Amino acid sequence: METTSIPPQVHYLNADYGIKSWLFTTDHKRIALLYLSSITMMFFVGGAAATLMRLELMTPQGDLMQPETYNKLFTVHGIIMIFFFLVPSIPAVLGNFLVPMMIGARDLAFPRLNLLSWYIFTLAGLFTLAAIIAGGVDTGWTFYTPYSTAFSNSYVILTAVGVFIAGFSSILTGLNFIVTIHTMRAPGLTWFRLPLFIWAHYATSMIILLGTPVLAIAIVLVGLEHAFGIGIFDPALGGDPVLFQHLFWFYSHPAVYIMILPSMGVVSELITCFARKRIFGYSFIAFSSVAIAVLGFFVWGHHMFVSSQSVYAGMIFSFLSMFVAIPSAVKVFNWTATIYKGSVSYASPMLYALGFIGLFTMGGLTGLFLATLAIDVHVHDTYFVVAHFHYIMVGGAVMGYLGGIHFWWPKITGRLYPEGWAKFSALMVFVGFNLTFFPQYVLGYLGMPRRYHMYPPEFQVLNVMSSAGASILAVGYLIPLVYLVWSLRYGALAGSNPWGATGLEWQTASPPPTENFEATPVVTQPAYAYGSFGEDEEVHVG
Amino acid sequence: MPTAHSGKTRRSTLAKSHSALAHHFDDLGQQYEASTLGMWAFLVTEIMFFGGLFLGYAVYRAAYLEGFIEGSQHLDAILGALMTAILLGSSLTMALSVHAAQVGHNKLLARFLLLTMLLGVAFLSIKGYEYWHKYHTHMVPGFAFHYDGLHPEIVRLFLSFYFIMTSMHALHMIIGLGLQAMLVMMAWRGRFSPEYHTPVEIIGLYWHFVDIVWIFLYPLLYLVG
Amino acid sequence: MEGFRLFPEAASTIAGRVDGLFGFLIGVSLFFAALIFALLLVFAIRYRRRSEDEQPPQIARRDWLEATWILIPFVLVMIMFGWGAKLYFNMMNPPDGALEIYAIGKQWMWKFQHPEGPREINELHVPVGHPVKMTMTSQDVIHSFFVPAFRVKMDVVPGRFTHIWFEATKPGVYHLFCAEYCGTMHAGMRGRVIAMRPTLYEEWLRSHVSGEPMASTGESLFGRLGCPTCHRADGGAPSLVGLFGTPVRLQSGATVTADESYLRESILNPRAKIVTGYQPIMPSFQGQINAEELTQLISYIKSLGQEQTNGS
Amino acid sequence: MAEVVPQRIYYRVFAALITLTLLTWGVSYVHFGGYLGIIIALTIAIGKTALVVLYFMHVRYSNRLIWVYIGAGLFWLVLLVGVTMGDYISREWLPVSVGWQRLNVPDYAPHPTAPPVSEEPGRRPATP
Repeated sequence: METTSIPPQVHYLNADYGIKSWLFTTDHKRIALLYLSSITMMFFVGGAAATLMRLELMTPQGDLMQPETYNKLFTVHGIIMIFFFLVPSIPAVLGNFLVPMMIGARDLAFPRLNLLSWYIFTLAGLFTLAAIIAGGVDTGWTFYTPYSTAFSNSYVILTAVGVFIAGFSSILTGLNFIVTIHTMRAPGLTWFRLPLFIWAHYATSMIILLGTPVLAIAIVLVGLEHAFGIGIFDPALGGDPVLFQHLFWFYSHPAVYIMILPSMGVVSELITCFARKRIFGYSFIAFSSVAIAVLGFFVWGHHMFVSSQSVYAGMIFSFLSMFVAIPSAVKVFNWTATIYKGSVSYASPMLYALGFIGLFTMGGLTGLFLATLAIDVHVHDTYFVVAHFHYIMVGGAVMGYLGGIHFWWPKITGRLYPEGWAKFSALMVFVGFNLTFFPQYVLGYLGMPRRYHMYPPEFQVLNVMSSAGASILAVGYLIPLVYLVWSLRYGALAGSNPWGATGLEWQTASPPPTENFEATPVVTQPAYAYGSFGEDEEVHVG
Repeated sequence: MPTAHSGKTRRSTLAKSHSALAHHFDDLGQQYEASTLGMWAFLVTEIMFFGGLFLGYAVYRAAYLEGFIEGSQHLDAILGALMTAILLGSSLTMALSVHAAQVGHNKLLARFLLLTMLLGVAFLSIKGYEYWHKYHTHMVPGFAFHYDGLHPEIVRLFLSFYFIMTSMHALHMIIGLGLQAMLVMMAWRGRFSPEYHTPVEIIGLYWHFVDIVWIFLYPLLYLVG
Repeated sequence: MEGFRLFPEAASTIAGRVDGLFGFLIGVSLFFAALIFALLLVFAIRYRRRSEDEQPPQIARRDWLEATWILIPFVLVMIMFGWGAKLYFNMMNPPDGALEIYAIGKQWMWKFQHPEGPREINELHVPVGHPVKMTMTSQDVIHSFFVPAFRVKMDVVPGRFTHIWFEATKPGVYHLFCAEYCGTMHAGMRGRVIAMRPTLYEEWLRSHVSGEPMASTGESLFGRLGCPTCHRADGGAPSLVGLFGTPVRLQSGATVTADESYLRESILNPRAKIVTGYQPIMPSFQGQINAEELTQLISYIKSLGQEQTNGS
Repeated sequence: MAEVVPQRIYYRVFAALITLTLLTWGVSYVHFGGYLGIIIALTIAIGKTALVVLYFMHVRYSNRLIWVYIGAGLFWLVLLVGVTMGDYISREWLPVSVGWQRLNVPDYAPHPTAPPVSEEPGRRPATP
């Protein structure tokens, strides 16, 4: 299995040269890199907006910028980070690169649709950036009506078009994954031999297919209402603004799981590799991904406990929201149990994975506060919510994304990155993150509402702490950008399997050839076949 | 579900060197299975897309039934029935197109496709007439809307739903017509055979779905009350 | 109100109960976070890789362990749900006889009106020790009425009335925030809730009755708009005396309760719900009256209901 | 490849669809009370859909995976519409108390629809 030969002369990166060979490629690996460059750019645009916001919040007075500038900044930050970074991040980059390789296929089922999805994504990004450059949009990423439809004077329609188009790109990616996983698995690769990364991506794709179209129609209605005043969300014309919230959260709550599930898939790969252990409770983790995807659609109303939604609907949504805790807890406990009696290496991807488990645990536990009705009434729309979802999305999804990028970087580029710098920046991210967002839990319970550019002076101490942490976090994100680019040219050659990992993607050269494998691999073992089982031999179904 | 659809072992007898076989598939059987599943997965997203509109409709219909009945009276139920019949007819000819492709009859396929397109255009023409009529009687919300009935606001809301739902449906039809035109070209060039006619089948699925949307739009918009 | 603190003041009857539930969740969270962190640390250090070709023993699964960490969280979250739901139901159900104050949110200020007449902007005076029920609506976008010290929050939605209630326990001045993003000066839509001892509150009310009670303002508006032409005995329109809170039979066969939302709809969009036996002849007052005048009219109609009750 | 369905089945399905269309149009002139009309119209539409899906779209002859996907689509559609309608239907269930009481209003009496209050109405402020 371990082939540490020199890289082959021809691989996907040097098989063809020139800008056209990239812009018209249908190779899933090249498309993954196109996505990587796009979303990295978007990440730093969104990050810049966050930096400016944290600067404004250093003082209680709104003294750095105009209120509308601040409102546009948090809107830009939300829209860019959610629709143009977090939703596509792991699926469109790592998923695109790895799903075919992990299942032993030569490409995704629809390579041209895959390229099309990147073009659609780019077009969507251009619309959104155009809206920002033209003067911005100030509705918040939630587009709540009737503010977005009848009151905002900013570029709502342009942004709505951007978000609408971005939805298609993610639908195409999800559809491609589903079909690929169903029809293109290598001989012998049964469902219960699949890596958990694949299960996570299958579950994610289900959410994308079922949820995104509902957001699309909600956004279309907002655009039409903004343009023609058709009245569907306008109380003055008989409409109900709260209906928009139902449509919006039907997608946007499951969207949180679009962001976190792939990251959980990555962590399952990292933990097993760096503990050199088979995953503990494979089928429990696999089914917990599906359970999260399905349950995720039953809980959207917990964003609406104080929206004038029916009290009874609130209770049912709270009840159902509680169930999401169970598959999440199952995952965390199984990962922890996997490390037990393992052979734990502290390579930088593992640091990210351990960081993920810790931060996700905190984010998940505070999610229970928000699902508990009476507490949500108090903390809804405060910094408590802001802290919670950053623990899930930044502490969770982004940590998983960075861990995955580091883990598969040798496979993607054929080069190793400087490990010392990687460990340092992982530590910076962890410390900076906690310093930024932990004070926001306290602020939230104290009652500081979100989306405030100025605030009562007694909140200043905690806000300054948060801004200080943000500066550390920013440095932690910039360092990898530098050394990863540096490693492209100066990094040591990686060899096909630098981590000693199992998984089909490690059985081919780094970087892989265009067709991924010399010959279609045949699978005879379960996933994560590190060592052999003794008395605890697990019987796999299928 | 475990091993049911890996496809590779079951289809090995099918053509492996057909010109329509993409490089990353093993055989045409696998390619067909992938395309069909892909289209069905896409249709699931379409269900949810129209589902959002149906939800909005349901909420307001439940709240303002009388206004919706009044609004519906401004639509011609007989014209609607005619449109339904035309669209069902186009679904029939589409199904017959798939049949022609399955038996390898490219000419017949092209003819049935053209007939399908003709019926589609007839449907859109009637729809266009309806829109034109509504425009002239100032019943398009957002475009000099003027109405003096009992429930002006609700009728306006109803007509908003009418226009959004039918225009989304018409947009899907226009896309379908474009895809069918492409199929006609391919059929003229003799590209389909009993072994390979996947595009005809999956575009057929799409067309039937558009038909189904109308099956619901007809009673919900034209026959309220 | 000044000064740094880590935990908010609790100044309503519900606040302590919310904090109790919060404490329970904090306890559960601390326990599990500490458990996970400790396990991760201990395992990562104790089982660190000592040589490159180390082969650890493999353990696939233990179903009793899985069952444990499914069941225990399940029981705990069900407790959270039940406890939270009970408290929430309580928060959403104003006790009978609560003091009723109207609130109108508009970009970017809060307007309050006490039924005796006093009006306030961005300040709300309430008595300590007596439940206060807020009846709220918005003139433009969605706002949210949020008093952290009372642990209550409710969105203020255009086109309908929403309610929240609280009972202050400590005299003092507390923050009032708009919690739902409402446009440019969202952060400036702040105010103060001033909880006063009842006697002081009575005094404050008396000294601020500059105008007339809300219902009287509503009555004169009622006359000015020409409503009494039809809404009188044998005037061709349904009588409004004793109407509030009673069931109304509609032409469509349905029955609705004549609450604030119904009255609001009947004034702004009179043809939406026609009372059985009457003609749809009432014109709409949409655009002729603002949200404030609307609450005054409703207040007047409500007072008509009361007079009748008192008389009977 | 999909099964080749005999053409006569297509013609029969088409005839059935046209019949159902005429039925739904005819039935719309009968005035049913309450929700019966919409239930009948939707039932007919669902029947027509079933015919199109099973025969024109060949689902009757398709593998189980396609059935699972269609089932998922329908389930999520029902979820979206059903749960949201559940909110709208139950909004009015909670009778928000209609109390209209002032401090120290001696002639206060509870409103007729308010639940009977056993003690004196409402809590009075404690004397300072």
